[in-house]
Amino acid sequence: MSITYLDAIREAQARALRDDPRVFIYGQDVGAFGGAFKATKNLAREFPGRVLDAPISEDAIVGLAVGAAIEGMRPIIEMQFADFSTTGFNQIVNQAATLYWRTNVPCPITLRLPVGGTSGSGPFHSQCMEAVYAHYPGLIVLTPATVEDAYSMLLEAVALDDPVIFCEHKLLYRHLKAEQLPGEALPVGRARIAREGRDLTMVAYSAMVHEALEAARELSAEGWEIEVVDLRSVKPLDTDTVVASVARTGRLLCVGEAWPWGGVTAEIVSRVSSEGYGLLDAPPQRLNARDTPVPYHPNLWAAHRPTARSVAAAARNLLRQ
Amino acid sequence: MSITYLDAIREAQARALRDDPRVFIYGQDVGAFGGAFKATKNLAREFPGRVLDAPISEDAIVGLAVGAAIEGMRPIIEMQFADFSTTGFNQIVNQAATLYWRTNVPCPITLRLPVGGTSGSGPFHSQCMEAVYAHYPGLIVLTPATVEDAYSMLLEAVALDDPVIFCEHKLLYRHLKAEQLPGEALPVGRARIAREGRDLTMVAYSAMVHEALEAARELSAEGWEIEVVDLRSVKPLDTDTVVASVARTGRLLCVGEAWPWGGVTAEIVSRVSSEGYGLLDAPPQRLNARDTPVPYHPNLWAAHRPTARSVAAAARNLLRQ
Amino acid sequence: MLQTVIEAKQSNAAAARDIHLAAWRFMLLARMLDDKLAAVWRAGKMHGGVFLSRGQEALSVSVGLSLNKGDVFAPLIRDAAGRLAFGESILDAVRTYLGSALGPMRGRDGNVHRGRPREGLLPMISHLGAMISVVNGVLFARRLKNVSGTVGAACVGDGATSTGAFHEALNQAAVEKLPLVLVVADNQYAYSTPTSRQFACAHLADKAQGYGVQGHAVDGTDLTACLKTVGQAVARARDGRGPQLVVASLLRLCGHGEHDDAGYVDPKLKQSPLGRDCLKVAEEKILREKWADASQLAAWREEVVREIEESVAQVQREPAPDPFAEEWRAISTGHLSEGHEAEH
Amino acid sequence: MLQTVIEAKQSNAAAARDIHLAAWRFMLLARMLDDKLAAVWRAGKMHGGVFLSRGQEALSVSVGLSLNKGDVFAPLIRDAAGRLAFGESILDAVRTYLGSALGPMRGRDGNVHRGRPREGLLPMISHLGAMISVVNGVLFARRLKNVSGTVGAACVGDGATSTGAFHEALNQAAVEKLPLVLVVADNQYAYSTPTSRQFACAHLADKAQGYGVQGHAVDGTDLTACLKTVGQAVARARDGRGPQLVVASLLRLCGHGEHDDAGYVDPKLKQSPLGRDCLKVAEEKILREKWADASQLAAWREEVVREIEESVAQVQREPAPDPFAEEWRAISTGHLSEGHEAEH
Ligand SMILES: Cc1ncc(C[n+]2csc(CCOP(=O)(O)OP(=O)(O)O)c2C)c(N)n1
Ligand SMILES: Cc1ncc(C[n+]2csc(CCOP(=O)(O)OP(=O)(O)O)c2C)c(N)n1
Ligand SMILES: [Mg+2]
Ligand SMILES: [Mg+2]
Repeated sequence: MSITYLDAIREAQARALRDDPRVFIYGQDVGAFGGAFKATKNLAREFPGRVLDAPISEDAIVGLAVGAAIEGMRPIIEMQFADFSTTGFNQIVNQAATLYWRTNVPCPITLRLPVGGTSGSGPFHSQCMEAVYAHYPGLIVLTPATVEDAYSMLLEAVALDDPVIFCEHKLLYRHLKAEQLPGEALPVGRARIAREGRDLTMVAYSAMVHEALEAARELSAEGWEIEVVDLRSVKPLDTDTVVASVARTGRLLCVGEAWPWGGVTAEIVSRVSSEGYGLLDAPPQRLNARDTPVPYHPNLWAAHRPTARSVAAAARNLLRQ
Repeated sequence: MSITYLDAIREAQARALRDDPRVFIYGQDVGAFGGAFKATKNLAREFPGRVLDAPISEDAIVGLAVGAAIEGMRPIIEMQFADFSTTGFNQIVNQAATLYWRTNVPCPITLRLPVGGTSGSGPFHSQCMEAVYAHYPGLIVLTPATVEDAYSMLLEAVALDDPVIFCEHKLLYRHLKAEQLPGEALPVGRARIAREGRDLTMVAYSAMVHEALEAARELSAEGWEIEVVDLRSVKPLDTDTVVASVARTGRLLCVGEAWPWGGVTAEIVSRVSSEGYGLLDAPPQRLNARDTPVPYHPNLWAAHRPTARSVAAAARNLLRQ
Repeated sequence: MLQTVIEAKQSNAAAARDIHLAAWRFMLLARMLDDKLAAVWRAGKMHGGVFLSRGQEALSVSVGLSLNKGDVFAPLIRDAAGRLAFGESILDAVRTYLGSALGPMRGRDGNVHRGRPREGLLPMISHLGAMISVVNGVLFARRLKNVSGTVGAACVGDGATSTGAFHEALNQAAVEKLPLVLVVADNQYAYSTPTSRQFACAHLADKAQGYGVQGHAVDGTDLTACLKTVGQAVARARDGRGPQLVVASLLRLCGHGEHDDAGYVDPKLKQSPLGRDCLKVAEEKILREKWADASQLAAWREEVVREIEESVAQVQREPAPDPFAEEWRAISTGHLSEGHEAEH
Repeated sequence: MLQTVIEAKQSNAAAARDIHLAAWRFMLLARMLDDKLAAVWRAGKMHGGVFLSRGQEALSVSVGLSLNKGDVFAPLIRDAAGRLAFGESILDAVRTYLGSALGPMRGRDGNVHRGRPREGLLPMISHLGAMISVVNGVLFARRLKNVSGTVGAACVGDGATSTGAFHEALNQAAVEKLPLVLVVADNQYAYSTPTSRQFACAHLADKAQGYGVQGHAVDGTDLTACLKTVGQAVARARDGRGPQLVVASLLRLCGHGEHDDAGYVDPKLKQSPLGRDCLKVAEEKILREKWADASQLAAWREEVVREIEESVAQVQREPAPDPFAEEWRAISTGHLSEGHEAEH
């Protein structure tokens, strides 16, 4: 058997629905149709009345989830694309994210956001919004990079008592495969050493973990041993694991698919420079997408985001310093 | 005569309306009423038909501005509070910010956002949203800290061919005074050395410049010479001025009123650590608001954001290292 | 037979008296509480704003009184009366305004941004229209849990009808046929903006048909009419007849907040029937119907004043929140909270 | 006198013939272009999606034909016909789909996300409902500039009526009394979601009254009806009678995109009058009225096919965007652009 990242997301939802009567799914076309990406395929049939099509009303969709959470439910909301969460933005950052702090009543909702670029998707079906949500207090932001994490972290997201922004990378949906669903898993909040090395630490998350790993393989042919840290969760950030890695390697390259101003790579570099002062043998580096909307044409798209090639090139530069 | 920060904003708008027939103002209660903060006082009378009340429709308000910009106008939009721009978020980050890149047609709109905390304003009338907007390509984000900058930068914002997020700090509105409106001014994109020093660089923007300056004065009594950099513009960021200052002082403390994850302070520390590697004699430090919504009660509010006292304390710590 | 009719009439009359008196008392309480809070604010003893309900008490109280325990209520800025009638204590109001650590918002949020979600009173966020879909969510959850017979009410102003949130939520409720009662207080202004700059339909109740919901129009200055119309709307929702849109016409008899002198209000409106003070109208009716006499009302007034004075005095002695004792944490999962922020 | 009536009738008849023939040709062009693009997509020569207009050409072309040069048009996904009728070239469409560097979007944006704002054709962003207020903005600006007599049209689907953006923009247009024609293609589905899960009003045109605008309902499968209704709505808007809401009933005769087999479409709907193919209906009318004969139509069809094949062949030879030559800059003010991002 082989299970894709997308299967894992579907299976996690099926299990959540099965194990917990408080769980329901709400989002555009998630019902009989099974979702734009088929992440809820057959769930409406398996769990009648608990997987419901929503109107094209992101604001009201999130608002409804918050109300249901107040009433003790654990809604899973599918945004058709992360990019469309902007029209539900207010309810996410001002309603869901503030409820617990204001009232002491927890807000256990999971917002599934299909993120990231795929070739030909263009400016409005490609965005990575983790940095925007992580900036707001009251939200947990997860960015699984593997089939196993897609499964275990989604289950954990649903079980958590807080609003979780669950960023699923569309490029990984069908492309990434595993033999089986995981039994045990690292908990949310802990980063993972995806590859061990001693010459340089690459910090990445979501689809960029795979570009980093490929770059590391490429560089290993040149004799370099690259350590790759998969953040898994961008809020909270597991700074300890990153700093410990940098302590071993002395070099830091942070890779993100989001835009360059601010974001995860800035936060990581900033924390390592501060908390890991003196550990670095060379300037910390970042590699992000370019500071423009995500382009449509494959040539432009491939040049807009970091790739194994550009990650390897940046790492080579850094290793030379 | 004495001119407040708020007067400066009003005067800049009056001058823009006077000098350029393409300028108009649109926002809730900006007409006869003169705006929630009186930033458009009398303008509807002075410029009939060009200062218009909008319905409570932030999405449509911004959308209208983009359409008018396409048609060659230069709208100034007042959001009643920055916090309410979340319901116009989609039009700002996906419509206004992408227009030029997608079509080569510029989008000269100025979005005035009253930002920042004042005592008793609570979670939804106190937010600082500069980091969120700066993350998006296609937007310019300005954060004036002085009466002079409020005036000159607002005029420049209106003249610029791009969408500008103009963050006006509510605490400065009536509190900050100058003798006269400036003749010449630093251009947008250039930071300002607000106070010279050689022991430590404090980087701040908006209201935090004043907390930093007060902390610097306090520390000068203890013999320390603190340099304070007022960023003025957070996107673009004038990294050169900051790095040059750190080259002189060897120590960096970044102060922001926004939330701790990501944001301006992360971006600054990240850039200085990278571009100014080796210049730092101690770990770079950040001081931000706490990672919760902005509290209502004055006691909590004062403990939520950095203040001269906490800035000075952080600086003392850093000077000791 | 005749006897039964007379008895029914009598008991109807008694019921009418009782509900009017109860309503009037809550309206008065709301009015006096507002006045007191405004006075505290003017004395500089409170930060932030004070938002008054003057002129809107009849409508608001009707919502609060029409709801049962177990129902859900999302009041807005001008619902002091409805809150009290729904069961909110004076202390909750005063504590939230003064930021008492003992209040439901613990000083973290203030003034009208208060509630007890677990008791069905949703604490508004400021963004207009945003609470409606949250009420939908509670009702939706109840349906999923097979809890029936409860109703959700959300109150908004004329200005809030222009928000996308209002539209999405009312449509959502209509599609789901939720027992939502959406009450619009058309008080002629949104802050300073007159309705002519806010909408172009003849009457806001005209919106109902476009959502496929039942619309109700009512004179918001007339307590009797409000009790009847809101009561019917709530009953219909409870009956499973889907969302109800109630639009009341009235005039805000105060500024947007205590800081606003409302100089922009058209004097003609003040002279018009919309400008009647619903509290006075109700009082006159009570006296006319002889449901109570002037001395009784005066006694109640004294009682109300005492209650309020006592509450304010008590809260003023209560501890303010202590930033050092405060748990600065926005998520409930303690071990996932980032503790890297500095102390100020 | 009689002579004038006959002449007028004749010229009316001639005008009817001319407009139907023009419309039919654009509809056919749109249909064939869609088919060609779908074929290119299926051949794997195009990334992203292809969104077809099948079944919506009659409505769409009526919008395009009712507008004049100088008017503003914000088409949505299924407006291939309206775009062509408004003056968009086949090349613009093909270039945008194939990402040609020479197209109006220069490979930066693709497929239906195209336009030329300076020529009144607004390039949609994906977020549904978001273009309506942009049209308002253009019209608002014209009023400020004392330009009169122009109209703006925005097209959306039934699903988009649930967005806050739709509501805010239509209300805004009503308050400002802008010459906006808002055309809703109620094609029974939003992606897979049937209208029963999207709205609860009897007819989407029922929304008009709640905004204080004029509503129009039309059979979207009938070209003659569409031309008439949309034409009237545009004329009314141009006359200064404020926003017009046109709701056409029809059925999407294809998937949401070429990737979608539309298996969820109710067969009963396909059999119903809604399921008629507007292109066939128009063709039958043309033949019935003897405005053209079958051989003429066939000749046009050949012409259309040739035009499309030539355009596609031409664009396939055109340069793709070159990432090294690309100006990676999202703002127009060059010296304020941050150039710190790395090259990939
Ligand atoms: C989305 C949003 N935009 C702007 C505001 C600022 N604001 C607060 S109250 C108000 C006017 C509200 O008018 P209305 O809905 O008629 O209620 P009323 O105050 O008249 O009771 C405005 C514009 C807000 N709270 N939310
Ligand atoms: C705000 C927003 N949410 C979700 C989507 C994803 N989406 C794209 S098209 C579509 C269905 C649109 O249905 P409708 O408006 O009826 O137009 P149709 O496709 O039927 O022509 C959806 C949900 C979107 N584009 N924008
Ligand atoms: Mg009002
Ligand atoms: Mg549709």
